[in-house]
Amino acid sequence: MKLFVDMHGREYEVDLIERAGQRELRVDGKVVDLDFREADTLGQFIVMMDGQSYGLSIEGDTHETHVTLAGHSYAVHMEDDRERAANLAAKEAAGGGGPVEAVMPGIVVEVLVEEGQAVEEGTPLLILEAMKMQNEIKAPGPGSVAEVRVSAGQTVAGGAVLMVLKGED
Amino acid sequence: MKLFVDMHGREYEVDLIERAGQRELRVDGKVVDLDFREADTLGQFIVMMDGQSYGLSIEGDTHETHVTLAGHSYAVHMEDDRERAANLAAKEAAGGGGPVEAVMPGIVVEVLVEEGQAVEEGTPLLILEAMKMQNEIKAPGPGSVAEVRVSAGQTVAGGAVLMVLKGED
Amino acid sequence: MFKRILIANRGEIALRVIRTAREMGVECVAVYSDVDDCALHTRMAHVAVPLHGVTPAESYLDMDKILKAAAETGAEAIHPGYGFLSENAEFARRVKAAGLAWIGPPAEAITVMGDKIESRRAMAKANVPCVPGLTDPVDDVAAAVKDAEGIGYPIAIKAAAGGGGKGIRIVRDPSEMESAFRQASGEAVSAFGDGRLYLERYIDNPRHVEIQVMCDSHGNRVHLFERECSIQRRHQKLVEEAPCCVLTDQMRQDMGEVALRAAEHVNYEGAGTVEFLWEKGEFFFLEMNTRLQVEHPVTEMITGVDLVREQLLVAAGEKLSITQDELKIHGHAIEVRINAEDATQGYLPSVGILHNLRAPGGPWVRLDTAMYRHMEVGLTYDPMLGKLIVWGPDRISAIERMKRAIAEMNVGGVRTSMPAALTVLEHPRFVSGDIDTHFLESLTIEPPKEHDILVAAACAIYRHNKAKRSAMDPEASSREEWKERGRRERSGYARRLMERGGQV
Amino acid sequence: MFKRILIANRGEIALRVIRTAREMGVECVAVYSDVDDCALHTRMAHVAVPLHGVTPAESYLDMDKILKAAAETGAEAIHPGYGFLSENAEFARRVKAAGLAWIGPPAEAITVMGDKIESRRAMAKANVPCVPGLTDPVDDVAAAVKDAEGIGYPIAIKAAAGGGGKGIRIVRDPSEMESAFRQASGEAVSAFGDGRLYLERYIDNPRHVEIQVMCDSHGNRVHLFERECSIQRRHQKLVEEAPCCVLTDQMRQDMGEVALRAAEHVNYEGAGTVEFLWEKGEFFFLEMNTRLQVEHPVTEMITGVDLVREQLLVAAGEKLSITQDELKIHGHAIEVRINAEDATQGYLPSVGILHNLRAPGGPWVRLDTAMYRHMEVGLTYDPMLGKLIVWGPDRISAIERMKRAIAEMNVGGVRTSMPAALTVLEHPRFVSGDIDTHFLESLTIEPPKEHDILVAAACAIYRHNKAKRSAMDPEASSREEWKERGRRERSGYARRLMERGGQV
Repeated sequence: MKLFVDMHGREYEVDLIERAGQRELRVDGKVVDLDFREADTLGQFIVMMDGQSYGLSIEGDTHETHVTLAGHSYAVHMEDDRERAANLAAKEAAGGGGPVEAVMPGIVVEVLVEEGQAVEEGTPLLILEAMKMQNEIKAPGPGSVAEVRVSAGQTVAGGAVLMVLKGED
Repeated sequence: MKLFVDMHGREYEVDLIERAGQRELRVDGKVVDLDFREADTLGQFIVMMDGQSYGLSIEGDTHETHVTLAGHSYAVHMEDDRERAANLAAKEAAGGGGPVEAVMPGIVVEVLVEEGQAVEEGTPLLILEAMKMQNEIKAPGPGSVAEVRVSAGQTVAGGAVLMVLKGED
Repeated sequence: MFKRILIANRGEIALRVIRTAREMGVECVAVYSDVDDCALHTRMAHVAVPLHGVTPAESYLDMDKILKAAAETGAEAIHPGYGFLSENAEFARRVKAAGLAWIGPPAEAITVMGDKIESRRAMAKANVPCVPGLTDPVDDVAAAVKDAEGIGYPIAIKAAAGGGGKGIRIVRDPSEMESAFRQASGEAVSAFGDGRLYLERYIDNPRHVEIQVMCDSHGNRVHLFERECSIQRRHQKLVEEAPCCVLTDQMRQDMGEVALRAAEHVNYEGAGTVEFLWEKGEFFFLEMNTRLQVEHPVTEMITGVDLVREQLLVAAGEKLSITQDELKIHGHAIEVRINAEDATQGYLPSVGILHNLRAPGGPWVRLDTAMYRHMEVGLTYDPMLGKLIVWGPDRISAIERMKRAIAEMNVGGVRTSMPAALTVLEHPRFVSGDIDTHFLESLTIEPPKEHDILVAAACAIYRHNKAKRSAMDPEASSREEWKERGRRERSGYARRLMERGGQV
Repeated sequence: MFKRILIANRGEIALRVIRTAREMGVECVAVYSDVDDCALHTRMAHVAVPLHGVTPAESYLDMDKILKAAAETGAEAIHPGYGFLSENAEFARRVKAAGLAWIGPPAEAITVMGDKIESRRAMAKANVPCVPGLTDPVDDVAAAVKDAEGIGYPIAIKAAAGGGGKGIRIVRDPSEMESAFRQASGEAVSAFGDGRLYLERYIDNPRHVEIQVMCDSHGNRVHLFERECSIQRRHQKLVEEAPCCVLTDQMRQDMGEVALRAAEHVNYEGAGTVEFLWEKGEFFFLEMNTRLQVEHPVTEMITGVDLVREQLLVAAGEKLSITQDELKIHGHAIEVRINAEDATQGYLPSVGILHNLRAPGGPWVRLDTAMYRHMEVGLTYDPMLGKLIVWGPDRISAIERMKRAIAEMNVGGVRTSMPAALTVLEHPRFVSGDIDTHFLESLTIEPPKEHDILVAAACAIYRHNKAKRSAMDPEASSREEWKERGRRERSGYARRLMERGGQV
């Protein structure tokens, strides 16, 4: 199994081969010798590597996992060959634009742009209030507003599509 | 459902009737109004009764449960009508004697009686070592030794039958 | 002493009060909203009264419901915790009018100190040094631009009714005034229902240093030294410590005396905190918080004084159990707030079910939290899930101990602010004590690269094992997923969002 | 200071050492037996080396394996914890011979103090008051009966190689001597491989009061006051506190000086405890424990001194960080041991899987434990799972705090000693300080009747709900039971018993 593992923009390629009960693991081509044990069934693990011992917490599914190691938190995204190809294709299709999603649940305080309006990178698109703090959602790049899907006062969930941008060609 | 509930020799009779989603509960004939909620799926409960709130831990099966409430520990044994009848019959059949069981796992250090020997209440039967401490197992009542099932040096599990006594008639 | 008190709050502070009350033989009445029916404060109180409703307004902010619960359960006093009704003078008045004791300062002190402008006026009278600025609200942008020239840039626009950093905007140039004024006003209206703003000189690199005071009704007043709270973001504190490493004994005594003067001027009773901006040995009155503060444990750890116990004594009309002479600073304490937010993603709020909790332990580690397994973290209430507090004989050993304690801890199911706290504690500037209120905002929170190979490899095995399990027992694994989805769908947060017309 | 040390132990004490070492920037090498491959000390160390094997003899007592692990990992010193090899002079010698530092006293001090008879001789020389008795082992029952007449009844029969109360028998009448002698001798052989016994006058209602000492290699010696450990059963302590409420300052100073004299006489280095029997103001040397003790946290809590840190400093040849003048008693601390035993059933050992852990928290509560969810508690090792420690400004507030902390705690899956501790803390005799070493054995541990109706009703609903669930989803519930059984069968304890030819 070949996996593309991304954590905070740092990308690694992991090869995991299991043969006759023996596991071989390579990260970026280099063999990694790792002892991996489940300490309970709720997310606590113990890993031994290069003669060192580590207690880890791992949560999540087969694509998005979160690892806590010595107080630091790693958001890890994993794709195999097939998933990567599919995701790339989807990204390409969206061009420079694509949906603007609510990064957190909240309430739309004000929509600052109209459909058809041209935007620059950083143009404020709307104000979202969450945890009593107001946050400006800005355009990720230059383009225009293809569609506005929310209006002031509306409650939105994390991940909800707020508007759709059209990228510059 | 009628239940005989025993805790540390204190016995209570509980009637629990569920009718049309309504639960009626009586303990020793008196109605008890109780709000019972599961706080997690691992044994933590919250109970409201007589205007008071209680956090409980409950573990075990439908016959033997352990309750921890405000630091105290309750060993609770439950039987319904049918189970009670069966248990009483079994007890009766054993007479004053019956099996002597290891109350804990350990190693038999020495067997102090022989088959056929008469014993009084309190006669030392054997010495069992557990947690590095030696404990004398004594006869629960007068009678004689019908069968010795273990010998010195043997490891026994909790609940294992060590010997069988014959009660006085 | 009271036989029974009601705690008009939830979460870790409700538990904090219950713990001390239990130790004093005082019974506690908890009140709880629909989402909190299995919360720890509900479970650990002697009596728990449902308030029904979900939002704060329907529950913990509903004075009628709370006073009714107190009457029905025979509570003799009300402890408001922090937040919610703790700084609401009307509530303090209504509690007393109902014949109950209010575990807090007199309503008049709350009123004066709760208004930024009023409090500045009062403090000027009491000869307490204040930040240069106006004592009247400004009417509009034009007036603000004009007044700002007199005060001098940079300027801070603040909500007259504000607190906790809400509604504050900094303006460094007249051209920025219009946009900042509009945002500040909007936030002030939304947060406090009061859009009045005032202007103040903005101190550029201040430390936030505050003094804990305790006063009884017999005229006894003590200060319990300072807390250093400069590690904050958007005026929300993250790491607090006591004592402050740049204060001399003389400065500490001066600030303590000024704080007691401030308290005396408003006839203060109970626990309160006088906050100062500190820069290069000068300090200016910022505001007074007329309640117990989130970060009170660091003061408890260095003085050995249980502040909640003193609050109860004072409210019951008894004398403080401590005098100024008896109070000494013993070692150093640090607190880290555990907020449900993803510090690596710009501190985005994080919601979820806490299914994988691991608490730190060992010497001189204190955990104040109401977290429990299977607890649901939503957006209805404050994102602060708890606080980790350590003590050490000196600052460096306390820092090392906190790093150790954070490394032992895991809050599985949500992301937390702990990686940010750890980044602070590991930073040479923090270790040397060279910090100000901008320090935290200057940091990028990112896990170190050092263990990337390990993490990548472990995740790959984790995925591999999960996939293998599904292949071996597809039914069980789809049942797992179904359960997971069911849990998400049933979860109160999702349900409530749906009810309010949102999408999930 | 060392870069890396090896900890030749497991459980909470291994974790205790790891925590301080981490805070000092010292790396730790853990060693672990087959059953401990997911234990917390294995997870929290920097390096973990498998010893293989299951029994203590195969793992934590195997000197060769441990020294090999130290050599292979480049550890510079070995910390033995308590129990296992901690009081083994041969091991101390072999550690030093291997060029490593021994985090403990010199082998000679261990040898002298480890032998009951030798140590009495040495202490008599050092002018340390001892209990009336013989300094030579008795050969047989007849000799014992004869010698006992000279000493006077009641008589204590003790193992010369003993410790922790093992092999001790009390004889009140010559007629009891034969049976007691046989039992004591058997236990001594089985526990220590050395059946030698000696006789001592038995003090009828003593308190057990011990003094903590710390000595460095530069001739600096301090005592850190006393611990009161009278709450014990079969010489196993259950509740410990500091200070002891019947000691005057003068008596405290006297005992401290005697303890330092004892330490000086054997050229002591590191942490040690001099145990005394105390009755009506008189005190007699009992034994010296040449290691860190289980109950060391209460001393840490009242002095603010990290004893493990001092141990590491001393072993590295540095000076103690504290002087006698700087040491002050600050408040009161209590410790309760969490043993896996059913206190309501005559303290029978209890085994199981810890599936339902709930830890207490809040101000001045410390939990030292290596328990974790899904940990298996068997009979292979010591039944002590951890310790709960609280601090308060005075004894009464510490007692109230401990009762509160115990009420918050749950160790689900095994029975524990906590109900016994709670019964002690609630007892008027304990609260008034009127205790001796027989007090605990005089108590019957039984839950109070007060909440019987509630418990009976809750259990009935619990059973009802469980039955309903099985009826609704018989497959899932039989799967549950199957899993439960599988867990039991797979569990290491069962497996090991089977391998040793036992039944499960």
